[in-house]
Amino acid sequence: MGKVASMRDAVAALVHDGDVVAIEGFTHLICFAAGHEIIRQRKRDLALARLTPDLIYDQMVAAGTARKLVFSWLGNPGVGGLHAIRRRVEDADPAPLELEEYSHFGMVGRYTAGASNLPFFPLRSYFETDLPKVNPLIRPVRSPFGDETVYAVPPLKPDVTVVHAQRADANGNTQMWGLLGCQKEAAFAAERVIVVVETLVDEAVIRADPNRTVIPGLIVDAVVVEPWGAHPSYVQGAYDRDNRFYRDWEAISRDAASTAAWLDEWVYGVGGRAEYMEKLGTERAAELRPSGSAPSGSVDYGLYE
Amino acid sequence: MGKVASMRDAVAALVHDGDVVAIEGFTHLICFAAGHEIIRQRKRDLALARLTPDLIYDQMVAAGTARKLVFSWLGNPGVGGLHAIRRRVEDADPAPLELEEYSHFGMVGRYTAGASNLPFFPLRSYFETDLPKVNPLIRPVRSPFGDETVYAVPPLKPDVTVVHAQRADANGNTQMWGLLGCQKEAAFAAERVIVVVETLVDEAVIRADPNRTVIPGLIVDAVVVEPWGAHPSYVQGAYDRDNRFYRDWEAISRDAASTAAWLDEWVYGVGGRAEYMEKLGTERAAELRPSGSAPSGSVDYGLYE
Amino acid sequence: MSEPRRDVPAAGGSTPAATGAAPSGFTRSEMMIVAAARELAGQRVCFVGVGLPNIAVNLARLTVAPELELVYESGAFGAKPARLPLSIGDPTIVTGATAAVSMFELFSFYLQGGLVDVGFLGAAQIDRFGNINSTVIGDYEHPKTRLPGSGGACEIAINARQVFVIMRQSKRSFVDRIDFRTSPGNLGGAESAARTRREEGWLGSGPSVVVTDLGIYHFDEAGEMRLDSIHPGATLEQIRDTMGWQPKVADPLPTTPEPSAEELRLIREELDPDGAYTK
Amino acid sequence: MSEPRRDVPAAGGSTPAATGAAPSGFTRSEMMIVAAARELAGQRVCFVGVGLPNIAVNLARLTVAPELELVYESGAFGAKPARLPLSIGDPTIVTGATAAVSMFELFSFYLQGGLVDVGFLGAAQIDRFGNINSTVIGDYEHPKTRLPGSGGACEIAINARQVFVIMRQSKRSFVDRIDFRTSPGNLGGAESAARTRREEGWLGSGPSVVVTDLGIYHFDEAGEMRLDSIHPGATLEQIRDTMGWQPKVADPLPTTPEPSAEELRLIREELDPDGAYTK
Repeated sequence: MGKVASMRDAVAALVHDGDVVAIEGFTHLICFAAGHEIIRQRKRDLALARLTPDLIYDQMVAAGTARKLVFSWLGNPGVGGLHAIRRRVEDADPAPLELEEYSHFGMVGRYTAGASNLPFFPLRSYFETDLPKVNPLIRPVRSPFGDETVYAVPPLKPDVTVVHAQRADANGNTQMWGLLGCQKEAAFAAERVIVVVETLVDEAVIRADPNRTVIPGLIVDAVVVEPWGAHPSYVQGAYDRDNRFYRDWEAISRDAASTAAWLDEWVYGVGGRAEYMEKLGTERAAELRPSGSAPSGSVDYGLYE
Repeated sequence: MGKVASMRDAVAALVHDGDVVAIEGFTHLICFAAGHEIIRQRKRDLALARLTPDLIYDQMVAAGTARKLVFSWLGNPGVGGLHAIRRRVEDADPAPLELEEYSHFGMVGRYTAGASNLPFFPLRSYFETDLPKVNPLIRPVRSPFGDETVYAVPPLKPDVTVVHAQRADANGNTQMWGLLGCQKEAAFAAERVIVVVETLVDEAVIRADPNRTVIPGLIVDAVVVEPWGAHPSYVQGAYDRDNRFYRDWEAISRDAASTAAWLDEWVYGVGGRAEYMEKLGTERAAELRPSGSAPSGSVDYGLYE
Repeated sequence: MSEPRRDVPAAGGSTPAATGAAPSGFTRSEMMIVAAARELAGQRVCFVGVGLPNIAVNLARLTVAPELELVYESGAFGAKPARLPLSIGDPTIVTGATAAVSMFELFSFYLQGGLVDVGFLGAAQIDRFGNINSTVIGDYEHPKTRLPGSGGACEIAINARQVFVIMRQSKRSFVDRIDFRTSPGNLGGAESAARTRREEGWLGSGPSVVVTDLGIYHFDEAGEMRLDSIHPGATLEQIRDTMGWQPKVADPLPTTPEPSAEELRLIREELDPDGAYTK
Repeated sequence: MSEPRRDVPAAGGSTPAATGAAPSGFTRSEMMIVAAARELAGQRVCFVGVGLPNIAVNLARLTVAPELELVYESGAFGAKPARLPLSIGDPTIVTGATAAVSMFELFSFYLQGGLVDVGFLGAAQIDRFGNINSTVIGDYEHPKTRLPGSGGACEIAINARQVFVIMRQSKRSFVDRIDFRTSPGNLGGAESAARTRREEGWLGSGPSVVVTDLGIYHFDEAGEMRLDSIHPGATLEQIRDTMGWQPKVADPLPTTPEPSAEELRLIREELDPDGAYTK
């Protein structure tokens, strides 16, 4: 079965204490299942990289897996804050948390430089802001053409990048659709790549549409088949964002004890994603299904024999 | 009909003497039809940019449209040379031709910088080669992180970029599949964009598969519907490369007189692409059709109402 | 994400001035949306998060700016949402869009490439020159309140041709001096800002309008916010009580025309039928 | 494009030494392909143009290197061509491939990102240190012959982990001093090349093998080409007559094992049934 592995085995083999870990996905395809397995395996001292830490990093920080965040926007979008993270940042409760902060484009540029083996990525941002003052890794670079100076960010090369997707084959050739975020860049930048998919497909499905492939098996170390692995975020065409959970988290996470209780029940208390979904209930899952299908239609690559 | 125009009108309105023109497409989707119309309209003093000038720029140079080439590989791939260009470069016959020369990645970087409004694009190439010695626009740039020096190329912002594609809607939202080259970057970098398609489709076809869109209508000035507009290059799924013509060009182009005769017959002698294809004959066209279809299959974006 | 977190009901209590309906049967949020939508007349491409800016932009498309095109910060372009998007990455903005692109493409080619006419920013703090803080309250290393941070805001401020700010007024948010400059506005004044933008190669010309629950501000020749219109029902006293500096005030000071019946109908029946953002 | 133009029949006449069949019923081109394929044992990812390298790589997949993965310079990855591709961008390499990517992605993430183990280069001129010219014969500004130029060759030479060169020998092409350095090899020698690569952050360790119609060369400790194997039927005299310098020769000098019946069958029946490249 090529690179197919269980989530437990993939995380045990590929995520190590102290690693720089990126579970990417901009609002879409956020792999909560991998985050929860990292919590269950009590990984420690991780540096967590993500544009938007979102609930998954709030949970991972609450569970004590992280020493550091590398990020650009820290919040529960449309709802409120990330309170476990805020407690550590504002009150060092229960311990300080190191922050390394960029803008969205800065993070995208960092992954791109990492993926491209470039020593830096130039961008027109940060002018006259306080960000370079608090992050010494945002530095001016002078163009060799004319007099212009722009800013540069350094490459970000995660030890592990986790990508959730609609489908992959057993060799890790991965296709996704909908919002693409910067998963491609984060995966190419990484030392090791875990792909988590809703569906394992035959290689022929991938080969039928080579332009749909976002990540080649060449850079993938493990393929984990974990339906609903992105809940409460979503998978285009498969299920909707569970906005109720995003709202609920605001109350749960405002208090350290209720956060811990939630982790006990929903992370430590289940063996994996299948059990988590059983606990969530089929009714709630059914509500998250799209109301109908919206087919892309097929294009013709043509046979050239 | 939105931006739909005839090739004649699009070229007349959007291509001006002295322009920097990019007709892009790496081996695939090379818009010969636009090049021929530029020849027919006797545009002059163009700077022609393309990674691989290919036969189309050899023809445009032979016809006297160009003062300059900006390129990275000058040949008839697998066959031989581009003789009209070589005559001008080696013998200034009938006039010199300015060359501005990069590598493939340098050209891609130039378009990317142009599309991104960056003053330069850094890349790990050109070390210890003679290219920076003969092109002062390839310059070292020092990384602000560590001591490393890499090379940089300046942005390339064509006045006009021409892109051939399988399909677009009347607003210019353009989808292509197969080899993608650097058409996206060249289009975003350009002041004006002409999209030439095999098929004009309803907006609903585009909207069914938003990830397939390579060029948004936002940056497109004209949509020209010109089936077979890429012949003798090819369109994935629609027709094959006409390798016979690529081989024939070697003999035609070795001599200035036979080149001129060819232009008279196949470019000046026809009103446009439809007439050109009539002249080519339905039998030859039929031979270039794929031997069968290879459907991509459809994916589901899901209805979210 | 550029959406102003404070515009969302769940994000915490409203400021005092924002509470309650304006006089004539519309809410302050509705007035704010209508005022922002009208400011979009003649604009073409908006870079937008969800929430109030999304509703304002869609109202503008249906009224004063039918040609408006939306670039969502999550990478959707030309969206035709079948329902009101609940987050910036709602799948409903992707299904049926004309394009869905990567963040690299979005930030490199659309935003930095100069295709965006108007960017929207919210703020935790804004000063008279339109400089914005969305990073921290207090000291950066030891913040009193840790806010979301820039997201795309700082590059929007620099590369969108102009910036619209939508936020409610309060002494906490309209301040004499912001604690952290996340997104540059007119810096210390129009002249130095223009010079800096030119020298540093910004595409943007900075903030052009601030729409609040009480009025509409533009920026004068000095680059400073000036109250150019006051919403019906609001008073100059309320304005001054909810700002950390004495604002410049246009003379004469017009009252913002009330939302029309059609504008209200569009908001209530089509754009936000559940009142999620406009209550 | 990295394909060696001179390997293609239509590109002009063969050099004298390359003419005619080798003794035992196989052509010099076939010997060259087989020798190159065998050199690929143990390699994983090849960056490849069409023509001879394409056939050599595919022969290697069917024999010594079943795990070999092909990255085509045109952006196709994991191709399963239904016919012999006639150009580097033949549609048959796209239909059924596992990925088709943009040039940006190909050059940034695959090549410069360090995923390519072996890059193939052809050359108009090569010197004893494996430095390559594919740009001009004569002076750059006033060339005697204008050649294609770099294409991707200079970045392949720098970023592929190692470089294989396949070309026919002649006095015109194996020269003491190349007219233009398009792709760096071992510069002036192994020691300085290693230092330069380290200091400049190259991923590649330079050329590792040159396979010609007469023999196989590797690079010795000094970074200089050394004849390590001579093809059956070729003589040292022929070798020396087709090089612009006196080559180092391994002692003892083995003869390249002849193509096996199976290797010849694969070439003739599966990889190049029309003999387009191997006549």
